[in-house]
Amino acid sequence: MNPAEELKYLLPNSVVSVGIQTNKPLAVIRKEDFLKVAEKVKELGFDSLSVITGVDRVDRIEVIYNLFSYKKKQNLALKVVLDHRSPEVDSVISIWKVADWLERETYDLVGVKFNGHPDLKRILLPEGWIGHPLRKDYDMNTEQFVTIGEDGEDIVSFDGSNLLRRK
Amino acid sequence: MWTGDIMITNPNAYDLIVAILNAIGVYNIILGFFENMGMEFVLRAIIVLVEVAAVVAFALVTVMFLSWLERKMFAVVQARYGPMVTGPRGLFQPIADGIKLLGKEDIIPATADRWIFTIAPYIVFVSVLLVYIPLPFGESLILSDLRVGLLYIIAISAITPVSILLAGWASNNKYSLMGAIRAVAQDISYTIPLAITAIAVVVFVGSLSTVDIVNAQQGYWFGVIPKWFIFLQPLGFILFLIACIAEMGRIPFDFQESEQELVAGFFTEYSGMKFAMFFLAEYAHMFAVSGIIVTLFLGGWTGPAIPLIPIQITSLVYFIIKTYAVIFFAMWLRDTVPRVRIDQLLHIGWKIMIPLALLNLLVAAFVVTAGVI
Amino acid sequence: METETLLLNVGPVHPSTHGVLRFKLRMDGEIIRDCQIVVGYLHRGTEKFGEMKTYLQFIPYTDRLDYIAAMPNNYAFVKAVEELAGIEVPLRAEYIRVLVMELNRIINHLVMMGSLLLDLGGSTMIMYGFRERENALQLYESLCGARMTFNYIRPGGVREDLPEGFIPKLNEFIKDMDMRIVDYEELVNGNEIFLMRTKNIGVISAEEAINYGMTGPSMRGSGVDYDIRKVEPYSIYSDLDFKACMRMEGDSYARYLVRVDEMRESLHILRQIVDKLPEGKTINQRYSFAPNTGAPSAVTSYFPRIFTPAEGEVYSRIEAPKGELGFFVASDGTTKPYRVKIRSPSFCNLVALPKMVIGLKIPDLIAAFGTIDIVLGDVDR
Amino acid sequence: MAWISKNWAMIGIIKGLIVTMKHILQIGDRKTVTVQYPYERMKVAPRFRGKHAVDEDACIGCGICETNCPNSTITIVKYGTRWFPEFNLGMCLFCGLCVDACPMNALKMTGDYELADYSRESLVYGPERILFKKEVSK
Repeated sequence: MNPAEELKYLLPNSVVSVGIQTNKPLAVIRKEDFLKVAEKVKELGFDSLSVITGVDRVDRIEVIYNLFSYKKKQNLALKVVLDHRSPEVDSVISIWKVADWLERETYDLVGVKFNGHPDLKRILLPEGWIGHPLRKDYDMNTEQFVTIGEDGEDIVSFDGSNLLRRK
Repeated sequence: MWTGDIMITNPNAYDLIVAILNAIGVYNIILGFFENMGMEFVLRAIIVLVEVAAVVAFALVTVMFLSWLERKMFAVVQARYGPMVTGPRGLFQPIADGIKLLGKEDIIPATADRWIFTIAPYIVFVSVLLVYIPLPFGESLILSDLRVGLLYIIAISAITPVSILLAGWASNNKYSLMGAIRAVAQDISYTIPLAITAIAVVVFVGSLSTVDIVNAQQGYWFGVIPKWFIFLQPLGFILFLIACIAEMGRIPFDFQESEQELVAGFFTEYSGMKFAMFFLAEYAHMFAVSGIIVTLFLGGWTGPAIPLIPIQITSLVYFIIKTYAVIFFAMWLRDTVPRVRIDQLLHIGWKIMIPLALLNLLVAAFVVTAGVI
Repeated sequence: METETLLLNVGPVHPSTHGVLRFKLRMDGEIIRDCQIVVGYLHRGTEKFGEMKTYLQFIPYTDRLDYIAAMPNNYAFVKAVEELAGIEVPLRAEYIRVLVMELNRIINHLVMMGSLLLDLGGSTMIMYGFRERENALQLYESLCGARMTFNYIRPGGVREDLPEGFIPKLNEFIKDMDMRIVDYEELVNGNEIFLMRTKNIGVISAEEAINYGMTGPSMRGSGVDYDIRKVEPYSIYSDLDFKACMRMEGDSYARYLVRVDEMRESLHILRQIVDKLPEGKTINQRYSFAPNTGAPSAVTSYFPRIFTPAEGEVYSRIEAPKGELGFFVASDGTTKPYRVKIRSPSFCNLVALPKMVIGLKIPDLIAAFGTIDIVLGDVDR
Repeated sequence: MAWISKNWAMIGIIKGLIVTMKHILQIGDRKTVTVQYPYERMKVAPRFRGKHAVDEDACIGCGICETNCPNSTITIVKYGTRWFPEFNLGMCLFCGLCVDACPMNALKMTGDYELADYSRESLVYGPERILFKKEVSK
């Protein structure tokens, strides 16, 4: 029994379906129960969170968590399917500390809101950037101009007027 | 020469110049000329100015050579060539750098304290040059043989941290301030072992005059070993060397700069000529401190006399060779080791070096009092 | 005494942040009370590029992630694509891939040692490291024509076969490195000042290292016996004899030593590869194209193929010199990936840095940061 | 810090000093390795990927290099009576995909790596600067 099936057996209501991500077991989780499942998964020995990936599937947004167990040397992928208009999921920062930056990155580039994250702000792009670039509907033709303001804040504009802040 | 009330017995550079002029046979003529005008002091002033100019010129040439040597040596250690283009093997690189620095814009930050910011580099440079006064370059090649020469050197060295603090504070930059505070902490904690180990030498000599210290190291034990204080006080020498490297502010103790932590330490905001002043001061200080090490522990300008060559010249050569040996060691060490941490530096200074220096002094005093030597 | 905390910005432009990284430090005198890391100054949108380029065109962009060691980046992406499309790779190509990746591991660790020592103030080591790195880069130059941005590994194999005289030069390099590593160890390992600066600095326990997502040599310095090359052997690593280097202490010195040991192991692997290197093709031409080396008459067999893997998604990871490098590739059956996500080791290792340095001093921050070994191209992507 | 009392001899530093001294005296294989760059140059490998060169006789102006270029470096322009690629080297990744893709084996990359210039416009290498004629082998 692979870990995804084990998880399905343990939490039949929370796990929607079980599948395969090429060569890794994959479990699709109901987004309401995600935090609970994550805690269970940690108990099962999956102590390392490799990566959080947000994928914009146009009609929905999928967030994929790739986990690894140092004890059992097993892989597991968790997938949550979110609403495209308001993608929200519980933060797992309390379980895996590395989720801090990974969730911020996913928020930054894909626009998934992680409930319960203490400091959910942009990480790679400047604060105030408009749009989430890895969304499929992101407007690639609009230029945005970024400068650092007097107090160290990032200032973003569409027309570049902020570039001439010193007269 | 005007020396206050203290009578000087050791000949100094003033006497040397007078002697040379006498030898040529012009001194009395010139003296007569000035005496006729009733302005004998003008002649004295001129001779003193000549001495000062000679020392400043020597310092500047040394600085240039040292900065070239430092780079070249750094390069050789790292399997590189170093400066090669300007002049033979890049020997004129410091001149090119000097011209470049002169041509740079002199930037004063808007929030800096203008006056202190401007004056600090000059204080550093002057205080370093003042150290050269009681430094015996050779037999009678000394600007002024002060009775309190060693005390004077240590006292003048204490001006440097003040000016560094001024520079760091006036820059109004956090890095500069931290660099300055570190430099001051370092200088204070290393001046103490420096002074105590120097006192151990003074205990042997019985005089603070640098010339007396050198004279005390003339001669040989058993006909072979030179009577240098390094053999009498190896521990003292090591402590003094470490303290001096800290005084010079070089890796492993270059806290005033500590480039990788504080960008450039207290001279982060300096540019152009003011930066050049710090640069000059650093290398001039390096030479001066190495000269002090040589004077105190390595026999100063003493060495086997060579017939037919005047002792003034041979002694100068000996002194310079020894000084460059010390500088070589400092550069070699710099190329090898990383920097210690500031609290570790203070720890070494206060908890290890000062007790050992005191122990060294105690042993020296005991040896002298018991009359072993 | 009541004192005010000092807000100190280290970076984005600072001698020892290895690029454009910014620490927002809240200092109590010299002691760090709070450390926030600001990244993103080098963000180039590589993941977005992945969606806009074909599979083959994206490979040059992976070179620009971790530009110190670009070959594993190439390989990680190619491995993901190969797993997604089920491409078979000739054995010789696999050997060459491992060869170039292990060579890159040595380069990376040389640069890391050099820059760590430079950060600590000892400026000689970096030049020694770069001297040997130059030899390795010349090997790369003769192999694929580029020194840092290789674009060498292709889906289905490698771009070109080894050039003439590569193996003798490689043997020379290995022999040279054996002697040089002894030099490095004498210069650095026992140096008392280096020990003072790195021992018990930036300590992180094994559990915390795992929880903070540290991987690679940085984590093995904390005593986690874990190496993807061992745990999930990919390519030909299962045929090779090597061990995952590990230290128990979890401080900066342990992380440094792990890298020195890994250089030795990599040399050991290189020697085995030189012995075992099989003959044969270097690329599976059904899926990819290699440079046209034949006469113009032979062009038809080299006509480029449009490469479209089946719909699906894959997350594949390798042991890059800096840690676990993973590529998530989702395909929708077209010529371009639907989504490329890069799990870069530098990014995740950096999360643990504030945990390590709070309560220490700025010089310790520099020491701990140097041993985590990040490249900003890899952090910001 | 306590361990420093055990390390009075500073063996490690002395070892390091010996290593650097070996380099100063160039004992063993520790000689100077750098070159005086503008005056002497290192030989580049035959496979070096520098500035492009297009074989005037072989190129058919098909544009396959243009479609294969990841960074839109190449545009096909008319030169004389025929069509040739034009390279904007300011955008070039020097990845070599165009060389690999060329069906006529007309493209190659030379060992010319000194491509710095004063303006962006001068980095656009038109056919007049990259064409070469292959010597006919007898």
